[in-house]
Amino acid sequence: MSTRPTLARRLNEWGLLLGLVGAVIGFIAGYALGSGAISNFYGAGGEPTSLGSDPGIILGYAMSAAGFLAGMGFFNYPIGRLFGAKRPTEEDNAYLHGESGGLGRYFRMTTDHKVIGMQYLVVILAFLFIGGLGAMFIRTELLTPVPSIANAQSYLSLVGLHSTLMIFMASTAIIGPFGNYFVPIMIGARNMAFPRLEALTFWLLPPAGLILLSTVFLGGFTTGWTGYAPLADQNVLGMDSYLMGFALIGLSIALSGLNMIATILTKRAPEMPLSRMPVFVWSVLVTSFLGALAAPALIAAVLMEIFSRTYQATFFIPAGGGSPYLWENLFWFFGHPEVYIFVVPAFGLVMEMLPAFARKPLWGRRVGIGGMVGVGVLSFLVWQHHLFVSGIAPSLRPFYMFSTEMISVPTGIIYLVALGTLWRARTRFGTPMLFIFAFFFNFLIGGFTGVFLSDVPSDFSLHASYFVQAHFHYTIMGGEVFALMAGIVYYLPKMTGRTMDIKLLRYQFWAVFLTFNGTFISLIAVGIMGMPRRDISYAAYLQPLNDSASIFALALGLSMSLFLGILIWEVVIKQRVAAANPWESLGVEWQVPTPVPTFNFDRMPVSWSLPDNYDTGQPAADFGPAVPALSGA
Amino acid sequence: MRNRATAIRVVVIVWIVAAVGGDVGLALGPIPPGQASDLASSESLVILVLSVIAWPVFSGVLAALFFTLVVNRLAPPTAEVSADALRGNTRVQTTWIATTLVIVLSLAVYGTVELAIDQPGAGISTTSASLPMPASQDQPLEVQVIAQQWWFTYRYPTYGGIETAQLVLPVNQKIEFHITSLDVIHSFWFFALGVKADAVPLNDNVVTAIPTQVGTYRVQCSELCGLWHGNMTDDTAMVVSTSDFATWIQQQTTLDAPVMKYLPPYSHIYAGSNLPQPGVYAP
Amino acid sequence: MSEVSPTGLTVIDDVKGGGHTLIFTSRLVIASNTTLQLSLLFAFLYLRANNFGSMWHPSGVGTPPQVLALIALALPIVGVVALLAVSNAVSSARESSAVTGLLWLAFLATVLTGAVRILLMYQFNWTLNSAGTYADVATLWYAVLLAEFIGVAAWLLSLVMGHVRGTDRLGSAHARAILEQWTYITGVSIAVYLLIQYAS
Amino acid sequence: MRSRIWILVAGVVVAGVAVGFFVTRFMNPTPEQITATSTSATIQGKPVVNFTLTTVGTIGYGPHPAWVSYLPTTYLKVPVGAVVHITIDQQDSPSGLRNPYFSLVRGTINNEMTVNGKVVQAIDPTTPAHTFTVPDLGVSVPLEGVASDAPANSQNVVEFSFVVPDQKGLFRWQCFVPCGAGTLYGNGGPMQTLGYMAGELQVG
Repeated sequence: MSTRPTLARRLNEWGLLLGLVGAVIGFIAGYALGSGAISNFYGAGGEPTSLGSDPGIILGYAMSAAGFLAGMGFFNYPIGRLFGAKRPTEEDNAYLHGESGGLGRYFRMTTDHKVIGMQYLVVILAFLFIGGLGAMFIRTELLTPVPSIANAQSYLSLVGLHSTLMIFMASTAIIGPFGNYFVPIMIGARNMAFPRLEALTFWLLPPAGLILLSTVFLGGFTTGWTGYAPLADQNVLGMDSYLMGFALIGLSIALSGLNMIATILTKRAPEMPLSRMPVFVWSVLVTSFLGALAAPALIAAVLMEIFSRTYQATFFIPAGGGSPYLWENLFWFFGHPEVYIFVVPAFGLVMEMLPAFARKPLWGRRVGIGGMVGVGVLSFLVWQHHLFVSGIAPSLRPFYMFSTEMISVPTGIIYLVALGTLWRARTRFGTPMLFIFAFFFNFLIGGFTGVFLSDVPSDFSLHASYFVQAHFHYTIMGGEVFALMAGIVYYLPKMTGRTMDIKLLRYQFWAVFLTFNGTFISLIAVGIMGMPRRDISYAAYLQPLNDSASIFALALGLSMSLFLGILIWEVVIKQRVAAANPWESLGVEWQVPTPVPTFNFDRMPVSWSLPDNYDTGQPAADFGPAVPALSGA
Repeated sequence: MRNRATAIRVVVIVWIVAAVGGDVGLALGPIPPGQASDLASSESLVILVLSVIAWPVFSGVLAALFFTLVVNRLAPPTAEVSADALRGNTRVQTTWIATTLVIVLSLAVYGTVELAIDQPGAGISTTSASLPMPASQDQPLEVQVIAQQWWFTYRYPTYGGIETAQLVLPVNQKIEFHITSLDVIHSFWFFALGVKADAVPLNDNVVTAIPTQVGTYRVQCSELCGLWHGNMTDDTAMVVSTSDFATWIQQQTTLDAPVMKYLPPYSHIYAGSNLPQPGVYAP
Repeated sequence: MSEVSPTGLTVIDDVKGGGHTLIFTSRLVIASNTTLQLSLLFAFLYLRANNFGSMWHPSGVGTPPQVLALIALALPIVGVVALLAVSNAVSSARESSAVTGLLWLAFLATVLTGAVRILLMYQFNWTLNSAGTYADVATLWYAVLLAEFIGVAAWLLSLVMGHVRGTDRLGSAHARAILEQWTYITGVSIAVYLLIQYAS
Repeated sequence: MRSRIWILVAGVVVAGVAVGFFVTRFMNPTPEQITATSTSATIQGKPVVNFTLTTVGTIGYGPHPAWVSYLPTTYLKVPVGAVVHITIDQQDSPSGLRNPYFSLVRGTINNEMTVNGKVVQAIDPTTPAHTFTVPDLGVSVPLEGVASDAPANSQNVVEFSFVVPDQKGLFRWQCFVPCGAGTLYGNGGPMQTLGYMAGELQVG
């Protein structure tokens, strides 16, 4: 019980190991329970035993996730509270917070938002590169119009794995590392509102990713990341990994959303009104609302699908009274806000970094924030533009076409802000600036291809073709991932005190930028010429374009792994020391020392101003005259 | 500073050239899906119009980005802060928002009008009542597309409800596709005709199109439907002259003769014979 | 500073700002939960309105037993009243013996609610694979509500124990937050009951 | 030091290739392929090659012995331009067709098959246990199931021939009877797993 610090600590030190043990035990117990007693509940037995038991797999995954968290020590506190145990002492809290320092705290449950940010960064990069592998194999397979290295089954497994894993990780690719690390610092808080919850949202991520990857041992799933029923009801056990993974991710998105909103709106330094909040924090706030309000729809849909696969409920089966449209509606009601969960933090991050390189205040800050809020609000009104050809509600198409095209107004504002900021600026072309420029370039293409998809008649020709695929890769990879790379280069000196080889990175940037555009411009052409997504075989006349896309894609993979190589070599192995404030930024995150004190501030700032006063050169936080440090910090 | 003025001129001229040239190129070049049917032509027209509107804006934003990034920046030595360091400019902002709003609204209105003119995928009717078959050729020719894992088959109610595995259509005849599925969601994509509509079980998704060019085309499934989704294609779909169509129908009728007595009566929702009822999992 | 605890880990009411955070977040949870309930409501209405394959509510599939369902509604209302009294007592800082009794009463109500609801779900006279989508939605919705009742019961138990063992005195913010949660879930369960019983 | 980076990159790439190869090859293995036995006979000057397949109900092979499957495999190889003469010992019980159209024999020579010696062009859509269908060649043959009242170990011997193209090609073939018992619409499980009710016909 958490009230006995010594025991709790000794266990906590081995959190990760105990977690894995707990996961294994949980899976075995869950599978036994699920395939035994529960599977005959309501008299329905799942699929024949030759396929294994769906209830068993589902319950096994659920209990293994629970066991993992239990081993990590997440339940000590709540269970202790159930029995009215004393609250942890400040000493316990400080320990749990990782005050002792050391590398160990990165491998156990810690409540320090900075540690959690680093954990997010590492885990997300790892999974993103695993997902990228899937893309490499898909493109290699598509070098030829007929199956070559993979058969139809393996190809669909790869497509499902790549897409779903990427969606999982992209959901928190920027909020996770940079949101968790910098939001509390930027708002002058010592910690998140609910630090244990924050740790939970992170530690839900590895189980989700591993559960999804484990699908290869269960035969994979053939539905891609959209998991359309009734095909999902028909799939082998691999589908259950998709469902449980998405359930955990949905939970993680919702919880981190709640936590972020609470932190930003109730834990801000009293001297910081919303009007002076950094723009990145604004983007996190908008995103968190999207996550907290949209993810439950996904959870509802996943619950229905789990009921369908275990107890053979007929939510999505017309002959049984259900409808495939039900899944499509619920899924996309989550799915469309989800894509802005990817992109809005990228907007914020880019607008946060831009002034440091333009050496100018952010131009049109208010409209920029308004743009992000507008995107957030509109994103709840557009989901049926994914269903223009599905035959659902034709009379509503004009509305969804209108609302979808409206989104280009708030996104256009972001470009206005960027132009205004760079206008007659003393721009410095630091390496992050290159990635920022690429972000705007790629996202511009992504936005303009979106116009063709939002317009119903043209969508009838382009829907579900490679045009769509190229479109969302331009927004998610070209937008979010490029912003992520910019953020890594920009913030690593603060997060790790180390830096990368900026010169080498410039070559790496041009390699990534050119190969990325080469790949997806080819795929735009392929799509316009009528190649459907997710096909292993395609018409022979499309081979040249597909080959160019594949070759560019393989080069892209190489240049991405170059990024990883530089990162590992310079930061982990060579440990090149970084300047204290290499970009001469005025943000408060650069005013606190590196490494950041355990509770962020040895002294609390007495007054705050905007973090981009590059005209006056006044930094964001004014720590006032020297005062004695706060106790406990 | 005159060199800045000239730079502005250069960029603007380059942009105008690129925009006009690009639009002209778009207008000249063939725009998929082409002109093989009225529906396809309208879709290529919409794509053309959108591109012609989008390209100048796109290149304009790029030009502005390039201009502000590369040309229109102050040399680092300039210590003093220029007047442009203001935090905003209401007039510019309103102009920008108004412009994008106008463009977007015009696009939306245009799309809606196009949608109203030719109702692509006029939507679904879940009625299971089988309609009387069209009597004469001047009515639209009804063709039912039956998607099943993993092949499309077609029924021609006008011709005794024969079922075929190959899609053959008469040219210059209004075709009314009734797309349905026997199992999971498929999507019937006749690229050249600009026809794409999901096939949903117990649903009737209707698309009308008038093929205008004789030829052999490809139809394929464009919604992931399981193992053989990538192979659920057919390169032998044909649009033929009316006389050839009549002969083809004759051949198919004789070919289908042995099976006709087994085919169910024509219905807009082709549930299939042993579609599992309540206990849907066990056939 | 928004909270006194330097580690920020003791986010507790009675701490300036902490109570605010608690109430605020509890209301956020309600908002988030509402999306979940609305999704289920959408499923219910959509499937009911379309009645695909006339398998929405085939004959022979009944509705949940009336009596148990009503009991499952009455108990949470008792809990609401008790928690209301608790909240008032705490905010007016009255002596805590009454509070303790009321807390136990509320907790008893939650436990009984959970038990009755489990019993209720055993009484469903259908098997999901052939009873149409009415049965599916009803089962899923009752399962979700059961889970939420259990969650709130756990929270309530931690408050009761903390209060009884004196390890943690119940603050006004906590009392108000759990009252709101409890009232919300009770309200939802009443709405669900009406739908399931009378909009079948 | 640059070289070290490239070593790291190479390591990443190699590891990736290994993982992906594992996934593509071993998680969903491609079944063994059998080649048609050639004969001296010719039809219309085209060489005739023979296959003998068996369709079984619950004595399938591999990881799913309870699945219906074609034996010995579903990966067939024939020479270009040949007449493929296939004999199927049909030992499974009827499941019935979803789409009765597939009870028609089509794409074979004379659009007919012989069942236990007598020529048939179509059968009752409730009787097929499986079909042998190569969509891209237009070949589809329904395989009548063994009646429930038939004596034990009885089977229907179905024979048919069809012509394959004169150029190399890879043609998938499958069964159109929803025979994946226990899966939705009977189209899951064996119907979507290579080697059971799904296969490929390699020409040349």
